[in-house]
Amino acid sequence: MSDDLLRSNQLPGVTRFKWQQLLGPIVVVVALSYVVSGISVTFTFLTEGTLALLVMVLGLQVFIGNSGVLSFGQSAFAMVGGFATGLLTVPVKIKENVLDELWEPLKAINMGIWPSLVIAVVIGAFFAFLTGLFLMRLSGLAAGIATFALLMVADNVFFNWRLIGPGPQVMPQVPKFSFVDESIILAVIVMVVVYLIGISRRGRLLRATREDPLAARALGASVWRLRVLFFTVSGGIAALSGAMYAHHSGAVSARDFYLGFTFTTLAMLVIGGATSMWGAVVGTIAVTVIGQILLEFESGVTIGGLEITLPNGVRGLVIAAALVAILIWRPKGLTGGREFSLRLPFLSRP
Amino acid sequence: MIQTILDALSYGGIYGLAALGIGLVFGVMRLVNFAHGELIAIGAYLLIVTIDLGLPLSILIAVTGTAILALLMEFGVFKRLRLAGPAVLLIASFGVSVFLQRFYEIIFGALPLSGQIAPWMAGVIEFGDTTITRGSVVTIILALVLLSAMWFFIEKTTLGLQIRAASSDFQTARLLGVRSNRVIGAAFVFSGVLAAAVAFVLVTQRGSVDPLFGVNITILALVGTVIGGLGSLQGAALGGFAVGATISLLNSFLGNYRVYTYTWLFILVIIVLLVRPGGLISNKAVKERV
Amino acid sequence: ASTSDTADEATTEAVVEETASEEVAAECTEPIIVGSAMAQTGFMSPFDVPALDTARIAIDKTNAAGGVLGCQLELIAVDSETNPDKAAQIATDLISQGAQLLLVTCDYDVNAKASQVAQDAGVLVIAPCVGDTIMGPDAGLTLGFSLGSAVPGEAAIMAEWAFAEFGPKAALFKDMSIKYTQNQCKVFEERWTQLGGEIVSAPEFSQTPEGSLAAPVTAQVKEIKDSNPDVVALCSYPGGGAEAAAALRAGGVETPIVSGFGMDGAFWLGAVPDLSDFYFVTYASVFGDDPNPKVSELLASYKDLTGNDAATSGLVTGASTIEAFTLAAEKAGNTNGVDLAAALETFNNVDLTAGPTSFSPELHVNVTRPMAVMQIQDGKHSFIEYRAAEQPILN
Amino acid sequence: MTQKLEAASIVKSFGAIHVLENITVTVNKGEVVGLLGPNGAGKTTLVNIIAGYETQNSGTVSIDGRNLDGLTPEARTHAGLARTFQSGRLFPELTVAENVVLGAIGSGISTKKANRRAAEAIEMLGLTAVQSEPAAGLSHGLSRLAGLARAVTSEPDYLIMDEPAAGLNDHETPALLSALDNIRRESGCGMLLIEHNVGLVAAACSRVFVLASGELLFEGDPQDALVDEGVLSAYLGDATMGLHGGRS
Amino acid sequence: MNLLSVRDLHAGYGKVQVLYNGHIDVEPGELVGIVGPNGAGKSTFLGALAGSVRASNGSIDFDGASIKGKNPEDIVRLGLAMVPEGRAIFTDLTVNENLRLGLTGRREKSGAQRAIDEVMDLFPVLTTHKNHQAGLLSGGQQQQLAIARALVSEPKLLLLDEPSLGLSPTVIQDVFGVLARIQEQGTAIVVVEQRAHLVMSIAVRTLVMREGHIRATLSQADAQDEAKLAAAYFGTGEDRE
Ligand SMILES: Nc1ncnc2c1ncn2[C@@H]1O[C@H](COP(=O)(O)OP(=O)(O)OP(=O)(O)O)[C@@H](O)[C@H]1O
Ligand SMILES: Nc1ncnc2c1ncn2[C@@H]1O[C@H](COP(=O)(O)OP(=O)(O)OP(=O)(O)O)[C@@H](O)[C@H]1O
Ligand SMILES: [Mg+2]
Ligand SMILES: [Mg+2]
Repeated sequence: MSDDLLRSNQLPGVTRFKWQQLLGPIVVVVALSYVVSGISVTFTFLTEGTLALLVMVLGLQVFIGNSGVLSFGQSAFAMVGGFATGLLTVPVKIKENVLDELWEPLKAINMGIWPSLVIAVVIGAFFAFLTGLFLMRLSGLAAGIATFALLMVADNVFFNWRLIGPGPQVMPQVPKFSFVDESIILAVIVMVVVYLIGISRRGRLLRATREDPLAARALGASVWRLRVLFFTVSGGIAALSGAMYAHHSGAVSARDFYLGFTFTTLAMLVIGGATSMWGAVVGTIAVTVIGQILLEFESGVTIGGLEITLPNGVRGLVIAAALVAILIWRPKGLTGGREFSLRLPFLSRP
Repeated sequence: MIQTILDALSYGGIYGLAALGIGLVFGVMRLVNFAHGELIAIGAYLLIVTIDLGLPLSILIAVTGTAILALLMEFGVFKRLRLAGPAVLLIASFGVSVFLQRFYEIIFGALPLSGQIAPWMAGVIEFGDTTITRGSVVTIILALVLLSAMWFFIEKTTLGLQIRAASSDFQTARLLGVRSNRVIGAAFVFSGVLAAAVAFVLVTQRGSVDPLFGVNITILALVGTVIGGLGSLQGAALGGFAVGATISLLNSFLGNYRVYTYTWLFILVIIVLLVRPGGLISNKAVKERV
Repeated sequence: ASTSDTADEATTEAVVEETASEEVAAECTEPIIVGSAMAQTGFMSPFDVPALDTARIAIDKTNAAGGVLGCQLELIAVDSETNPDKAAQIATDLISQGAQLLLVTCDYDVNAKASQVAQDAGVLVIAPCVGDTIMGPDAGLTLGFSLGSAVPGEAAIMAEWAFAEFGPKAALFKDMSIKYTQNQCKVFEERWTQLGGEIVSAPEFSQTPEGSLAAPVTAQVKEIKDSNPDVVALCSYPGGGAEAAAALRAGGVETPIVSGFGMDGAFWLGAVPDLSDFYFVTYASVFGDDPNPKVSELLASYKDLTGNDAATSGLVTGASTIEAFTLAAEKAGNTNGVDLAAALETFNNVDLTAGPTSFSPELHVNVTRPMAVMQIQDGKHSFIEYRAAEQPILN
Repeated sequence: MTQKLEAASIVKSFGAIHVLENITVTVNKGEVVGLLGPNGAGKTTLVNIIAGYETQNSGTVSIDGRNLDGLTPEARTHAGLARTFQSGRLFPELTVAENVVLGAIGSGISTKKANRRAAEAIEMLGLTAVQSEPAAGLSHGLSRLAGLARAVTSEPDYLIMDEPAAGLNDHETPALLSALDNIRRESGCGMLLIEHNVGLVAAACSRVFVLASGELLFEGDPQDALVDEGVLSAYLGDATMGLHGGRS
Repeated sequence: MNLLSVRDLHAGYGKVQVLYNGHIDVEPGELVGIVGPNGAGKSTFLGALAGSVRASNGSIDFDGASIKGKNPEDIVRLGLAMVPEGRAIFTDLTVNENLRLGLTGRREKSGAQRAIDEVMDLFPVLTTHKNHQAGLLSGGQQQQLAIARALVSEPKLLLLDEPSLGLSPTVIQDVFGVLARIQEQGTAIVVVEQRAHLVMSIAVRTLVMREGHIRATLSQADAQDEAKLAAAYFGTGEDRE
């Protein structure tokens, strides 16, 4: 082993910080966001929504990708985040009209988007920590089902408990972001966090537990503690996503974060490649692009003089089929679960 | 009180039956098949569409059709994902599920299709103060019979053994001469048959079918399968039954807090998992040695 | 798929009556775009699609009569798949294409995001058949309207009619799964007690988002049976509503059942073979016996257009949406959202296909409009009467 | 007090199967101790008990006088224990180097030092050529070496190896032997070596324990073990067979 | 006629080529050994014969027919069984069920029970643990199970990948005794072994592999010659055939 190799701290084959792995995805996301949102208001809207979803997928990645534990519970934290920011920012008058049974102290509160986002993240992370203490004792499918149960509980509670929200209704008039820049900044911050925590010592140990929890324990990794930590971070990010979603669409309701949302975001993660931050980015973009293309086709697209129009209902059919096809074609996701690299085009076979 | 228990029994019966089909594929293949609900739905559609041909023929068509669809799922999708991880399989099965829901909507429309299958099942049997519908009795009997049959098939026959081997180590099973793809296909066919049985019971009860017909029962039966006991058919049936019965019992006891039935149900699910991560029945506990 | 309808040459008599504008149609360069982000697939599509179809019929008719402000109407409809976020994106797109009127899904909880988009862009937004008074200023939607008949009226009619017919003891069977059914029973109860009636039991149940009972209702049915009511008010919608009705009958509750628009239509009757003594309050009869000629005419055109009979009577609101827009535009003299809303707020018993229609600055949904009382006997529907609420219950 | 790893009076049964009956095994710091015994004798079970993967019915495990009972495997690792697994158990999707370096990372060694330790271990055990490859593609023998490398990077006080030489050939075992000797001399750790390769045990160990049917059959000098009557009949049979081939 | 005749076989994983130019001939009742350092490609070679590793090039004729490109489940039915490396037993099935699965590839369906009884006699631990979950067995017990499972199919050609792995000395003796016996009964055997002496002493021929190539073929006599052996192993001197 040559000395300078040792000095430069670069043992080949070992995970370490690489600028391109962090900057590559950020450049892609920022550039794409500005280019696409510049096309029209519709695309600005689409970009903002996609960035909120991207944050969710990153939140899923940081936990699922590193721990290998399938979790549906993050949607519950997105719900918490969405509701929290909604309750903190919706005008008092609207609360009186729509949220008539709301807990009195909540009725009076009204604050700006940014402080509200911070509080939403903290609450989301707190709930994730609390539930994680118990749920992270489980692994495998038991963990998957337990987190799913968490989602069902959250949905059932938010959907019915009028003291803390609008019940089965939507909470309207959530103030919207004014510029796409806000979403971009938040997404970039989350990307940095997710990447750094992923390559941190704890992130690497958590990945070892993903591969073989029993062997990882022999290396001194406490599976439970690592999972709780990452579940908490992931819950905070999911809450941020829920909040961004609310401020993007101007309304929030429990069903926004139910099964459809859960599976869309999980599908994005799996399609991109669950084990890397770049995978989360690619998956989110890929699924959005497919959906948008099909939407255009449904409205009629002219290709080489030929007008092609998809009948209604076919869009959903084709999206589902495309997702399944991608999984069959690349079961490890489009990126193969690897981080961004300039040398490998991301479509190269594993 | 007796009535409450009878209700719980009959409601649990349906979920037990549904969980059996899911548990079969899950226990053998470690595949959480969300699209099982769409197998149930196609069974129900076929029953309603063909009921004019007479019940026996209609049932035959439904069972065959559902089994064929199950086989198509396996050969079209899951077979190609043999080496993929559980998350990928789950998402793929969800994709299949959505695909079929959309497909049904295009073919049959979003509105429910209604029809009367075996109206006699709606009748009630009375014992003094308490009543139970004939449908419930049929369901419970059907569940027990199919459970025994499936158990015998999986545990006692050579084909059953081969199915278990193929699902636990696909490549090694092939090295021993097990035609892995075929035997797994067989398991899917049986899960299709079980789905048709659930479709029959549900459609006599609900009287109509729509594209999302199977979603809810599948979700709950899946949960039941897992809390019942990983990889054990009896566990799956018991777990499904427990979920159904618990819903029914909570519904009686929660009074005007009934809307929170699912909250309590799923809190109980979490507690069961924390106390017994391997499920209620872990007699054949598949342990891992270091 | 997107669809666009422009005029053909035929001229029919204009529906526009009293409020016809003085101005002569200026030279109109571009058609007025009516955008629809309604659901053509998904669980709202059974409500949305018929309403959208009748809107299409009404647009053709309006165009044939010379259009609005001299301009032809052009409908661009994109399927929102009953997805609130897709709907909002589509709404954004339609408005950027110049839509002057946005049609949204017949459920406030699903359309809220799309409606907000229109509101923010200053475009009039109409949900043809929302039955909740929230659609409007209460939710901050000063430009949002519904041509539906809202629950405060509907459920009051249910109570008034059932009280007169069946007597003082009512049981409520409350579906807690959506806001509409929750309000329905709330209003019914309030009106019923106002009338001097008594609520003898009020058990609750819920359905799953996919529309089946979330749990068996045997216990609730027993509670109702034991309370021995004269009538049961069923606040629900199919499929769970149908299962609940079946459970009532199977559980030996033979008393009349009264319900609302949610239980309109015959498609759910498979769950309750030979249902009798079932009554519901809705917009109109789609079973061929509605006395209102406008309704019969619309149903005939609908059959011509789609080849099908209407499943429920909510479709009358689609045509009425275009009628109302036309009248409001003629009155305002332009299609600016704020001006249109102001014009609509002056509506006072304006005669539309859906019936006499009124709006006010506070209320953008109808509560006093007469509705059809329908009966189901031996699995057959028949029309009983049109009836308006004597006392709508607004909270 | 001598520094030693001690499993004292260990009793273990799985239901009706009695696997270990009152077994005491000690490893002094800086010493290499062998653990022999026929298949199913309970060797791996004893290792699992020491490392915290199984709980004994009675008896205690301690390191340098510190009682480890009730501690999780990870806590025992932090207390200075490291082990390899009979079945390898590498992290298949991670590279070999990452596998190895995680041994050090897990026990809290600084990243820089961890990398250096890993580089040394990789070189010492001849894994340099495959260090950037995912562990899943390793041949059987190499994956065992990688497992050993992973365990030694944590700089344990006591290292337990479950058949490290299984799958190595007669030419590779001497290399392993010298690697083990290196590690022991550098770090001064105590080693417990489970092997069926009696030659390796005899060459490496200063003491051996022989288990059979859950009982301690022999304890003492390895050379003595090879000629012990009981050991011969229970374990070695025609002892030369396993060592040098040559069927008579 | 050769039972197995392999020429110019190339195999690998995906794009990675691991085996080059593999060749081997085995006659009925012959025992052929394969040795070589770690990563030489021995397991890959066996896998290619059994159909579990894809062969890209070359020919494999077994019992008069080409089996290249055939599925493993079809190959085993022709009478070519393999004991894979690292035990590969079904950990969540019982010992007995594992053995019964071994019968799947058996050509003659009669005598199945007798075959199972026989291997149970050979490996007494299997009888004691008959109804236990196989994954709970000790390492060496699992290895015995894996060998027993292949034996019950009574193949014409048996491939063994490091059968001595994890076995205690007495059991190794037993296993090799069994191999000698079935060989006498006409079964051909190919054994990959790390314990070169062990295998060479009973093999008619032993192939030495290194870096994906077969570098030498040693006769039984060569096995006594340490220098020749070492040369073949490490590639020093005249190893090219
Ligand atoms: N979890 C368990 N449940 C039941 N029996 C078990 C369990 N773990 C081990 N055993 C049994 O305990 C005995 C000892 O097993 P162990 O693995 O300790 O043996 P070993 O000495 O390591 O053997 P080998 O040399 O073959 O690896 C075996 O008979 C095994 O079947
Ligand atoms: N699944 C796989 N994917 C990629 N490469 C593999 C795979 N399996 C083996 N290899 C590579 O093929 C080469 C030969 O491996 P093989 O297992 O055939 O060696 P071997 O001779 O059996 O070694 P050992 O004696 O250690 O078992 C090795 O370099 C290994 O890294
Ligand atoms: Mg062992
Ligand atoms: Mg090998």
